Amino acid sequence: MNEVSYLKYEGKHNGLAGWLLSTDHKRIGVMYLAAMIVFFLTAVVFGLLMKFEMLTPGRTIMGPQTYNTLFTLHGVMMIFLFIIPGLPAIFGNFFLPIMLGAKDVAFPRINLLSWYFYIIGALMILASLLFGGGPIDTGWTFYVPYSLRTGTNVTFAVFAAFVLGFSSILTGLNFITTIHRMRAPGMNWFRMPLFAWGLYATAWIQLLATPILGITLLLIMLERIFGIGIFDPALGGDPLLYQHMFWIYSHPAVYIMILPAMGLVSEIIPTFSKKNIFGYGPIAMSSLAIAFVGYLVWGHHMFSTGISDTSRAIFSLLTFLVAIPSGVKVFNWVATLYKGSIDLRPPLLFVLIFIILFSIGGLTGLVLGSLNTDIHLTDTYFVVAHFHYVMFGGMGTLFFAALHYWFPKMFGKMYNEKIAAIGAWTFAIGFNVLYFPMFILGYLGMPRRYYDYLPEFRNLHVISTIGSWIMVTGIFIIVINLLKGFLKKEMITDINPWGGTTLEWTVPTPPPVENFDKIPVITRGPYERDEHK
Amino acid sequence: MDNESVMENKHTEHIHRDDVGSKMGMWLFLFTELILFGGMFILYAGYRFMYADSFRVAAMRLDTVVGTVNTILLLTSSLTAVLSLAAIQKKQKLFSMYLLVFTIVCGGAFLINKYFEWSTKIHHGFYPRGPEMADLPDGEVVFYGLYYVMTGLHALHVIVGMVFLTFMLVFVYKEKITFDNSQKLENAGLYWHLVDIIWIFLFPLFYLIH
Amino acid sequence: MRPNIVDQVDTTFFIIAGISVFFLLLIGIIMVYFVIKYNKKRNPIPSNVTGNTKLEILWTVIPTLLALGMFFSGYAGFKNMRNAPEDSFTVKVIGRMWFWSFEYDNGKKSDTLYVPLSRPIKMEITSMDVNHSFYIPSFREKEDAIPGRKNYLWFQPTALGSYNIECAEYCGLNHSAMYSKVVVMPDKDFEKWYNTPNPVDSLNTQKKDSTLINK
Amino acid sequence: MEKTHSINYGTYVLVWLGLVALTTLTVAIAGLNLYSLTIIVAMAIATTKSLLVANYFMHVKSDSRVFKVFIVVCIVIFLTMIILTFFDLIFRYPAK
Repeated sequence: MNEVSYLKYEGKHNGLAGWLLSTDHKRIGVMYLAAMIVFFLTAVVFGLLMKFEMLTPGRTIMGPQTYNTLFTLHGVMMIFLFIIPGLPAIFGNFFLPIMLGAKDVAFPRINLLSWYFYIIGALMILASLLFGGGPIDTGWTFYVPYSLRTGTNVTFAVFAAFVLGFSSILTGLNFITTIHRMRAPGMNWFRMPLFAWGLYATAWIQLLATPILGITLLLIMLERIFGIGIFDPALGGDPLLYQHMFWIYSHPAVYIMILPAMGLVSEIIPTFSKKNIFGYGPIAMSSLAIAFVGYLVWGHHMFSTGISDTSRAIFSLLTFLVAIPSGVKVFNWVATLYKGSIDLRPPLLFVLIFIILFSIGGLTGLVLGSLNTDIHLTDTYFVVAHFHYVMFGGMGTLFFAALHYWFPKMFGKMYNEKIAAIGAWTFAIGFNVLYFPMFILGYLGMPRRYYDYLPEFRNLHVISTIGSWIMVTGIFIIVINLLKGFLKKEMITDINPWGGTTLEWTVPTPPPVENFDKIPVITRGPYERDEHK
Repeated sequence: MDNESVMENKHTEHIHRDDVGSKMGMWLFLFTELILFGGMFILYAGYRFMYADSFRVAAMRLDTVVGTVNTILLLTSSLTAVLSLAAIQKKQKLFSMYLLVFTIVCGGAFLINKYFEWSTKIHHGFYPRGPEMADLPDGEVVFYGLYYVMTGLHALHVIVGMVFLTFMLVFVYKEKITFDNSQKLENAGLYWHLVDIIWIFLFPLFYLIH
Repeated sequence: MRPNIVDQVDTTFFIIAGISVFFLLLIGIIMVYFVIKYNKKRNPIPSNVTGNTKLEILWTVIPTLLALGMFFSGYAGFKNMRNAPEDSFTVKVIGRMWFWSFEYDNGKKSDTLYVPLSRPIKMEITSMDVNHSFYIPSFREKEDAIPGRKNYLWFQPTALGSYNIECAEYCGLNHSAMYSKVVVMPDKDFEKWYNTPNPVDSLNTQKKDSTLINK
Repeated sequence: MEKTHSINYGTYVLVWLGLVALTTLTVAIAGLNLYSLTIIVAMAIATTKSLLVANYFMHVKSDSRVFKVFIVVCIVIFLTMIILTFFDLIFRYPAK
């Protein structure tokens, strides 16, 4: 009765409607994937154009207004449409219920609603380009008072981000309830896969931080329409309070991006080293610790804005403390490799690339957390390099890792592993050529969001631009390779191609509509193997 | 969604109602509402700290009587909302419906009060970019900005709550909500109480601080 | 002797960068070593190592201590950055879209920052329209210009010459063209400049004022 | 175990009476001139009122522990936001 795969299932609606109206968490996950790849690649193209503009000082291919619009859209689309929702919405939706031994999430219809909010928000961002005062040029931070003064279509774009916030909140709400209520019998909290722990910590941030962004964006709209004076300094508002509100959300948002990614690393390394994770408890707990401490450090985005010296010192101290649980995770991952039987397949390769890129990103974060060095480096290319290492090197690389890890399970097809490895190496090399020079540029005093630059920075910019071409070639190879795998005729039926130990590797490939014929009873930890018993 | 009902029919034996899960979802949603208003409270606290004197002066112009009446209205409606849940659990369907109607009417009365309060203020020129505002010090402009946004957002929640409760009324009538299946009504009640709690804080902050 | 802010920033930077490079190499080398040593061909049967409390404590405590050390290094330098000496020479700087203007205590205005070599300079920073950020990379100093607020920073010129002033907070169309210069002059030359009324610069500035100011 | 809420009308009415009494009290106290104490007293009374509503009307008192933990987490995070914001506001270099 439960033999039809979720891809083939035909209910009341068939064809496209069968997807668009489906409340199956797997189909929703795939719909997120399809949408996000489109937005991700669009934003990559924007980034590529920006890098091309930076090839020479002065005008290369576009004017300053176009450039300002491009970096705003690149930021808004990457952050709100890709890295924040990416891993939870695609892989969390698809695999969380299966990993917990459940048939679906707690609120399947809300789950579908959340996808629609996402799509509506995304389409609104695209629509904001076409009417009103034109595409926004405020940067993704929408800082007041510039966002109140500019004639571009801020009101509409901000409303789009508000709608996307709803999508994020509903996903978080769904995951928390699912994890609390729908774990299979015997799966206590410490038998839960670490990916689920990552999603759980993330879901709490989505839930308790996103509303702050919601209200802040709402106030920008009201300020622009009615002039309520809450943020407008001409009417008595305080631009610094805006920045507080913005970063109260946006700093924890960094952890929305990275926590599921970290959970994923803790899945992939045990699978490919054929052994249990090293330090399950510390990794699980550090997820919660990071989620909580993430609320305490937003002020480090404001060290040079004129907030009080006392608060700068407090935020700096707290920032150094948040580095520690991340460090603990990295050490545990490396230790998991110890005495394993390591099979360096593409997903593991991506994870190892992640560990290096993320470490560079995290460690350069220390320089930015330190007070006197941050005063010099903030708002320069150093910051740009830092957060690209953390976010793109972190979440972005793991997005590829997740795709390669779960691709056979999701679609019942296989990609070419050799080409995947070539793509991964090209990506990694290009990434470093692109972003590493930015650290030096920043240290030399090249401010970010600059359309034009002094001639002495030229060489480093040229290297960086060439890096962008290499990196995009890597992404191109990866995407085409996966696409070719997806379009292949022959299906694989191997339930467990990598030798994973979590529940998704016990269901058929691709998973049937209801995931499990019989809800499994869990008697051991997520990464325990028979051969060790 | 039709698709789901098909699926549900297919495996009714697996899907059992999870009232605690449903309540948990509602509470999680309430937290987002709390933090949404929480953001406004942070701003209120910040500006009150910066403009303590202006806030006092501006608050004097708000009508304490209207505020108090509205507080009592909401508290009473909260009582009747919880009573209607208790009534349905005691299988007193009709009584439960009367209580729900009373709750919705209280919400309506609150809104009417609010309407007159706002229109008086607007009539006197106290609104963003209004004629009186140009001469006010910065602090008072911000006070009125906060006043309109926070009470407006709250009023919006009252309206949403009333819509929720109206649906519940229909559900009770159609016996979709019964003595042993009352989680929906409890969830709507939770929302309504939250709206009440937010008002409990808005009331002293705007009407009683002079 | 006044603290040298440039040296302090660079010292903190290289201390933290050094520790970071060490950890990066440590992680990278160990990782690659494990991947080679415990490759499935060399080590077909994995051992089941699931944790080690001593190690967990070790790699929590050592980074914590290091992090605290980094914090204090940064904080010590920062305190000096914020304590402008009593005898500082004060200059007001106003950011506008998209240029800087400087006002001296005697009412002199300029669009280039002229300062004497021997005195610490305290900049009082504000903005007339949107956020800007007053940034002198060579002095490792930066502070935002926020409308309606007065921020400050100070620096001690150490050598004659002229240095770039940049805007580091995005402020719209010509953000990347919002440059000026600090010109550090010998004290005598500065005195002469300071006491000459109506230099060409100030005429320029005033003209721009009247056309671009908001209200 | 999920249906342990007391479904006793009397308790609810008593709580409501308490809430109305507290409202009267807070309005009365606001009439006195207590200066900086006004806000503290008003907030204390408001907190008491919301505890009553949450515990009795929203049944938190009889709910399972996980809900209480959730609420505490939510409030702690909110307070953190306020407190850290105020570390800036209180010590900020004065505006002009």
